Amino acid sequence: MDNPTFHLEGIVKTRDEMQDFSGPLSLILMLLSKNKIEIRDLKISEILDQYLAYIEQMQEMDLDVASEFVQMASHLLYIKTRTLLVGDEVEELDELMTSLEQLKCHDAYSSIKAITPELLTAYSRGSMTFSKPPEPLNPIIDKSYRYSHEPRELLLALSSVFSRSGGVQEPTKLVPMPKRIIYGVREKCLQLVELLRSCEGRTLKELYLMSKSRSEVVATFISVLELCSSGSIAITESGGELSVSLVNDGDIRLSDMITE
Amino acid sequence: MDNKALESTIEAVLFAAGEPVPAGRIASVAGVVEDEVFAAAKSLADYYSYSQRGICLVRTDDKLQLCSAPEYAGEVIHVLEKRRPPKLSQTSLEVLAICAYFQPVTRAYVEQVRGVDSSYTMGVLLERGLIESCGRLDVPGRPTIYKTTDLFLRSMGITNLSELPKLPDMTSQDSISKLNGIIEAIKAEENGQLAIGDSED
Amino acid sequence: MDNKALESTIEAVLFAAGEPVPAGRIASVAGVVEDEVFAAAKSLADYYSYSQRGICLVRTDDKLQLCSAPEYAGEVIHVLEKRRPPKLSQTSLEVLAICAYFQPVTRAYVEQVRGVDSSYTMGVLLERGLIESCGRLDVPGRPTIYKTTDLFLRSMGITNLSELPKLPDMTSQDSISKLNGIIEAIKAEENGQLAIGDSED
Repeated sequence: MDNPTFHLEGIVKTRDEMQDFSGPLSLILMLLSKNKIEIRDLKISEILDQYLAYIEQMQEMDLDVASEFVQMASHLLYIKTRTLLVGDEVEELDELMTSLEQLKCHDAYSSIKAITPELLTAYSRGSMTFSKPPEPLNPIIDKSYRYSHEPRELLLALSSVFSRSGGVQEPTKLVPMPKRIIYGVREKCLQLVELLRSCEGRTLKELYLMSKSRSEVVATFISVLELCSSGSIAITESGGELSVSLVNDGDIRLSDMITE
Repeated sequence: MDNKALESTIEAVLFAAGEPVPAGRIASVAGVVEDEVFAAAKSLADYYSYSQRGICLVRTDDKLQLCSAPEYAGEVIHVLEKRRPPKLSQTSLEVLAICAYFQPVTRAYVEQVRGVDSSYTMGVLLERGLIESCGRLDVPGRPTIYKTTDLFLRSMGITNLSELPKLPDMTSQDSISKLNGIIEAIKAEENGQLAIGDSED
Repeated sequence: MDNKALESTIEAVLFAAGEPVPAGRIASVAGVVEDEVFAAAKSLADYYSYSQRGICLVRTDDKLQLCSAPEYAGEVIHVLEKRRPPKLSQTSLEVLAICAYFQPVTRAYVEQVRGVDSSYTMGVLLERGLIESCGRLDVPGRPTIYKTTDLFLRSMGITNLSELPKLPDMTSQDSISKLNGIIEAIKAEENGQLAIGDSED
């Protein structure tokens, strides 16, 4: 009899369901499984002795078991006794069960009634707190990224890009790739305005000569064009030289509008 | 984030939320552990109460909430023309207590304990947000089961259910002795039956 | 009612209201003149601001209102925001990886590598602060060029770009298998399973 079978139809359907029980019923099952017999063959006095020992142990551990005890015992008696009794005796048993249940409810109700004044005192203070409606959330939501990643994920992403394109072509052949960060026109514009503000009357040639690289010359050239078209600077010719000067003391509001 | 900043952050978040906010959510945004949030909330709550401020900080389970202080309830009710929170009748208190101490409970269980129909009172408590349904019992009829809410904890001035006053043990000596009598009777009967059965074999 | 009690009353009432309350209403309930309410409200507002509390008191005309302090708006939104912003999609990760490894890049370059239009995804990454524009390329059309941001470094848990795993020469024939080899090696290293035999390969 290694695998006990439980004849507890209506109470336990499957073994899985047993996992959900805690308290009296699970205790019955535990005790049943310890005995490793069918409930029909169960010797109830043994079970009761075991159960009483368990209760004693619980009481030693100072656990509140009194009401559980009543419930548990009535279940045990019910299950066992129904298998032994017939006819009127079953009815008697049901009456007994009902009376035990009623006793248990009566006890619970007495406890509840005893505690209500204390609850009323707590409630009369606690209920006088008011919550408030939620504030509308500021609609300007900061969308900056707030998750963290492993650098490896970038390589994985690249790998999937390159596998999809069926190999790697030299991309620079089709689209020129910048070798380094070059001068932004906007920055250059601001730089030129700053320069002209500190020292009026530069020549265009001087501005180009100040550039350290070809790309900076290009940036200066485009910036001068931008600033001219926005009316922030004026170019005048005198003695074969082109001089650059600020208009409106370098009102750079217009050049501020030069964005990407 | 230092303690002062954490307290102010908690204050701002709870104020804006109005409703209970899980401390964990604040912790993850503030970049601290949950316990630090609870500690800061405790210090803030103590400050409110010590300085007799108009607001108070309530903790229910792992959630935090700001509320107006009960001391100023009268003025709040007058100025805002709020309805005074209704007093709980003895009936409501009993039903609420049964729900609180034996939760989760079915309506049938409450009625069984009280011995009278309690559906109206259950409805009142549901409407006031002191109890809420929390699923159905897996037995025929699948009755709804109920538990108490965060508002219940706040209304009782407690943080969690374990802080409820201890329920007195009113298990009557009567039922114990009655039960013991039955056990003895069964034992005797069982032995008797076994004896008869044995003899028949 | 002394000043302290008046302040706390104002605090409690404004808290529970959650919206602007006419000072006159508070004054009549507290049994003081309106100016006393304004004076107490001013003192309360100064205290909130001086102590850098999470709430602030705002007066508009003859009304008073409590609000969460704007200093903590970021934290408030992060905690209370129901919908969390989405994590990067595979597409976004791909675009980000190209930007990270080949920066500075133009949109056209990203599209050439991926073979599909990527302007929407570039916009998403810009909005989320992971890439930023850093000038224009000096070629016809002057396209904007992009680089990764400090936020990108933080999201990847690195302090500078040189800490990114090295990319093999992607122009050679077996570049993809080399790349996959590197990914496997990193994975193994993370798992602490790098066998001695592997290093001889």
